Amino acid sequence: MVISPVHYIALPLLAAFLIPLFAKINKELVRIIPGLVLAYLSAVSIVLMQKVVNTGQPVIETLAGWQAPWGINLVFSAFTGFLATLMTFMALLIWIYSYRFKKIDSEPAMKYYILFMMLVTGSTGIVLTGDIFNMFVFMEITAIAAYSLTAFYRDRDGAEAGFKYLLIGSFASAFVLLAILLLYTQVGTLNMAQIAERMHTVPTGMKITILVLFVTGLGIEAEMFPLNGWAPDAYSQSPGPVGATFAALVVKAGVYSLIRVIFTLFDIHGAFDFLVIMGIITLVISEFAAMKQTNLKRMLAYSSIGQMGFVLIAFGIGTKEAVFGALFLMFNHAVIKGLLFMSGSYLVYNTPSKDIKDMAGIGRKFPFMTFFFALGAFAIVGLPPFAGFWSKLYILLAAADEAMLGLVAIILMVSIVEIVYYFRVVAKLYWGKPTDNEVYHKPTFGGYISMTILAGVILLVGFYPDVITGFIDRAADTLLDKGEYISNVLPKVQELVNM
Amino acid sequence: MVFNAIFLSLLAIILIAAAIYAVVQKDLLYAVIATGVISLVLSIYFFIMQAPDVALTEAAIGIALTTIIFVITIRNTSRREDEIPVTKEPDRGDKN
Amino acid sequence: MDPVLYNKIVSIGIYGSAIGLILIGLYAVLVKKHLTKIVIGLSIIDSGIHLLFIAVGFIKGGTAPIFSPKGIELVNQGTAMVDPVPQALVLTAIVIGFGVTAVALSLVIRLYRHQHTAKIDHIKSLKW
Amino acid sequence: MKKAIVILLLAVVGWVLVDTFFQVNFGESRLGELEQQKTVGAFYLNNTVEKLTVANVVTAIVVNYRGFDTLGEVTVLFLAAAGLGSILYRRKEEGEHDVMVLNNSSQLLQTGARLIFPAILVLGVYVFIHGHLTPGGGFQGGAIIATGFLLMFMAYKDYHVSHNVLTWVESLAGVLFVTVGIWGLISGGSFLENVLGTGVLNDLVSGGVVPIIYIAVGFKVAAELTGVLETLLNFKTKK
Repeated sequence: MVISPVHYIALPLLAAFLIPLFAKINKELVRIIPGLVLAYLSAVSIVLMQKVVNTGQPVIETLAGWQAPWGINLVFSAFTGFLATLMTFMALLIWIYSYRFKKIDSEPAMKYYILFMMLVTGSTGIVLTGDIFNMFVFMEITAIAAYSLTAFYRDRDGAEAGFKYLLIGSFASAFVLLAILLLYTQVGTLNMAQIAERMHTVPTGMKITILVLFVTGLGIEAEMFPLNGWAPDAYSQSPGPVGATFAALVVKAGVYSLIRVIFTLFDIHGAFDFLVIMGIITLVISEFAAMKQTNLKRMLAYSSIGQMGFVLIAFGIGTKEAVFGALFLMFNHAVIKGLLFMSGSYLVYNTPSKDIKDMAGIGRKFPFMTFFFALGAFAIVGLPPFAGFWSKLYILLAAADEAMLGLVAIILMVSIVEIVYYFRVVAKLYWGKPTDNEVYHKPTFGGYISMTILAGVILLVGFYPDVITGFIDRAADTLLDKGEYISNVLPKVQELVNM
Repeated sequence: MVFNAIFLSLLAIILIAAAIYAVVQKDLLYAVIATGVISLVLSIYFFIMQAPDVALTEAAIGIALTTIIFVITIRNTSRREDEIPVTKEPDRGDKN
Repeated sequence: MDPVLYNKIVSIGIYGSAIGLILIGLYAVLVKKHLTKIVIGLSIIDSGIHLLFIAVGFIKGGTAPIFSPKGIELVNQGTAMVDPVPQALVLTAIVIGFGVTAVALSLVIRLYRHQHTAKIDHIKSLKW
Repeated sequence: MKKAIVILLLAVVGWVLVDTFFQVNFGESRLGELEQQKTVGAFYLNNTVEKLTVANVVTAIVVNYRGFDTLGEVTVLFLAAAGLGSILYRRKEEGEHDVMVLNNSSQLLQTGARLIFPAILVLGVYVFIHGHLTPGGGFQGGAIIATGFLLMFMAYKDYHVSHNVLTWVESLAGVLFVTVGIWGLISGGSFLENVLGTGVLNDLVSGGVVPIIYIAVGFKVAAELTGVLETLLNFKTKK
C-alpha cells in the first residue's frame, strides 16, 4: 500500500463508518479511534512532506484511474502539503486535549468523535483536492460537521449560534455553487488547473461576475468583515476543543480556498487592493470589538477573526515576502490560537459566570493554565522571543517594501490595541484579588500534554524560526508559481488533446 | 410548437406563483405544500429537459422527503407564523 | 411560430423562473421572522440553483445521455446528447441541500423546545 | 424601511444574474466537437461506452469518473444523520417510550400501507440495482425506500425499525464502498478504480465496479434517510 494523499480522506471515512459498530463493542474504543487515525495520518504527512522536499515535485494522485481533467485528482504540493500537515498535527493535539474532556463525556460521545473527525477530514480535503466541485463537497462536509458541533451543548445559545452559522453558511454554498455553474459554462471543465489555463478565454464581464460570486461565498468561510457575523457566536458557544479546531483548521481551509481561487484561478494577485482593504477593515473592526468583550471566549473569537484579516492583508500585498509572512502567520495563528483556546476554555470552565471580571486571581490556584494563557497572549501579540514576532515582522517588512506606510501604521496601531486587551486579562488573572471559588475542574492529563507541546513549539519557533522557514519558503514559491501548478497537474494531457 | 411554448410558460408561471404563495402564506402547512408544488414543477422541468435521473431524485427527495420533514417540524413547533409565543406549554409543546 | 421566437420564450421562461425562485428565496430569508419560513426560503434558493444547473446543460433537440438500445439508435441518426456533467453535479447538490435542510429543521425544533417561540428576533440575544 | 433595502438589494442581484445568464444562451451546445473532446462532457459521452460499458452516462460520472464526489456525498448524509442525532438527543425519563404518531391512523391507511409497502420496497431496490442501465441509482432508490418506511411510520402507532439493523446496514454499506475503493488502490491502480471486468453493454452485469458501488450507496442512503425520519418523527410520551 504505497503512501498516497488519498489516505487523508479514505481512512478517516472508513473509521467514521465503523465507529457506530465499535460503539456496540465498547465505548472506550470510540474515543481511541480518532487518535489512531490522526496519528497514522501524521506519519503519512511526514513521509509525503519528505518525498515532496526531496524530489521537489508535488505528489499528484489521480482517482478512479482517470487523468487530471476527467477524473478528480489530489495535489500534495509544498503549499497544500504544508497546510495539510499543519492541520493533521493540530488535530492530533486537539484530540489528545479533548480525550477525557469532562463536558463531552456526559453527552453522546460517539457522535462528537464522528463529527470531530469529519471536521478534520473536510478541512484537509478542501486543501488537498484539485477539483473545484470536489472542494465544494468538502466545504459542505466541514460545514455540516461545524453546524452540529456548534449546537453540541444542550443549552439554548448553542442552538442559536448553530442556526445563525447555518444560515450564513447556506448563503456561502449557494454563491459558490452559482460561481461553479457559471465557470463550467465558460470553460467546460471542473479541474482547477485546466480552469486556470483556460481562464483567458472567458469574457471579462463574465469573469468579474464569477469572481464576485466566489469572493462573497468563500469570504464567508474565510471570515472577511461584512460576512463573519456567525464567527463570534460559533467559537464561543461550541465546546472547548471545537473552538480550537475552528481556529486552527476550519478557518485555514476557508482562507486557502479564497486564496487558491484568487491566486491560481483568476491570477489577479499583484497588489490585490480589494483583499488589502477588506483585510484592514476586518482587522480594525474585530480588534476593537474584542476590546469591549467581557466573555473570554468571544474575545478570543474576535482576535482570531482579526488575525485572519491580517492574513488577508498579507496575501493582498502579493509579493514573495508578503505571501511568506502570511503563511508563517497562518502557522503561528494555528499553534498559538490553539493554545489560547485550550487554556482559555479551562479558565472559562472554572468561572461560573464566564466573565473576565470574575476570573481574578485564578493565577495562584491554577498556575499552569494561566501560564499557558499568558505565554499564548505574549506570542499572539508578537513580542520578540516568541513565534508571533517573526510573522508580524515579515509582513511589516513586506508592506514597507511596497511603500504602504499607511498599512504599517495601521498594523502597529492595532497591535497596541491587542496588547491592551490581552494584558488586561493576564493582569487580572495574576494580580486580581482572588475570589472564593475553588478550582474544581482540573484539566485532564492529555490536556497538559498537548498544551506543553504547543508551548514548546511556540518557544522553539520563536528562538530559531528557520526550523519552519524552509518549508514555508517552498510553500510560498509553489503558491505563487501558477504555471508550474498547471504543468504538474496536466502534463500528459497536452498530447492527447491537441489544444 | 405553439403548444410547447404555452405549456412551458404556463409551468414557469405556476412555479413563480407557488414560490410567492409559499413565502406570503401565514399558515405554514400550506406554505410547505407550496414548496412541494415547486419541487413537482421542477421535476417536470427536469423531465422535459432530458434529465431523467435528476427528475427522479427531485421527485423522491424534493417532493416526498423535504416536504415531510417540514411537516414534522411544524408538528413540533408552531403552526401559524404570526402566533404569540405560548408559555404554559410543557417542554415538548406537541400539538398534532 | 418561428423557432427563434420559440427559443426566446422558452429561455426567458426557464432562466426567468429560476432566477425568480432565487430572488423570492432570498427575500424570504432576509425579511421573514419565523424560523421555519426562513428554512423554506433556503430550500427555495436551492431549487432555483438546481433548475439553473440543468437549464445550462440542456441542448435543443438533444436526448437523455443514456445509451439504451433506443438511445444508441437516436445517436446514430445524429441527434446530439444532452451534457451529462451538470446532471451529475445536481444529483450531489440536491442531496447536500436535503442534508443541510434536515440539520436546519432539527435546530429549529431544538430552539422551540427551549423557549416556545420560533421567531428570530425573540431569540436574537447573541449580539455582535 | 428594511423591506425597501432588501427589495433594492434583490433588484441588483437579480439584474446581475439575468445579465450573466442571458449571455449563456439557452439550448446551445457548449460541448464542442465530440471528436476533439475539449470539454469534459464530450469526453464522457464518447468514452463511457467503450471504456466502462455503462449505459447511463450520468451514473458513470457520479460513480466512477467523479466517484470521490459521491464518497463525500454519502458522508454528508451520514453526518446529517449523526448531527441530527446529537442535536435532538434527549435522555429518556422513566416511564417514557417512543411513539411516532399519537394514535393509530384510520383502517384505510393501515391496510393500504400494508399493501403498498412491499411494492415500494421492490421499486426502490429495482431503481438502485438498475442504476447503470436505466435512469435512477443509489440516491433515488434509497429515497424511495425511505418513503416506504415513512408510510409505515404514519400508519402504525408503534411501528419501529430496529435502530440496530439501521446502524449495521449503514455502516456495512459505507465500509463496502470504501473497501471497493481501497481494493482498486491495492490492485495497483488508483483509489476507486474499476477493477472488475466490464461485461456486455445494456445487460445487468456490466460496468464492473459501478453497479456494486451504487447498490452499496442505495442501501446506505435508504438506512440513513429512514434513520433521519425516525429521529425527527419519534417523541417521548408518558404512557
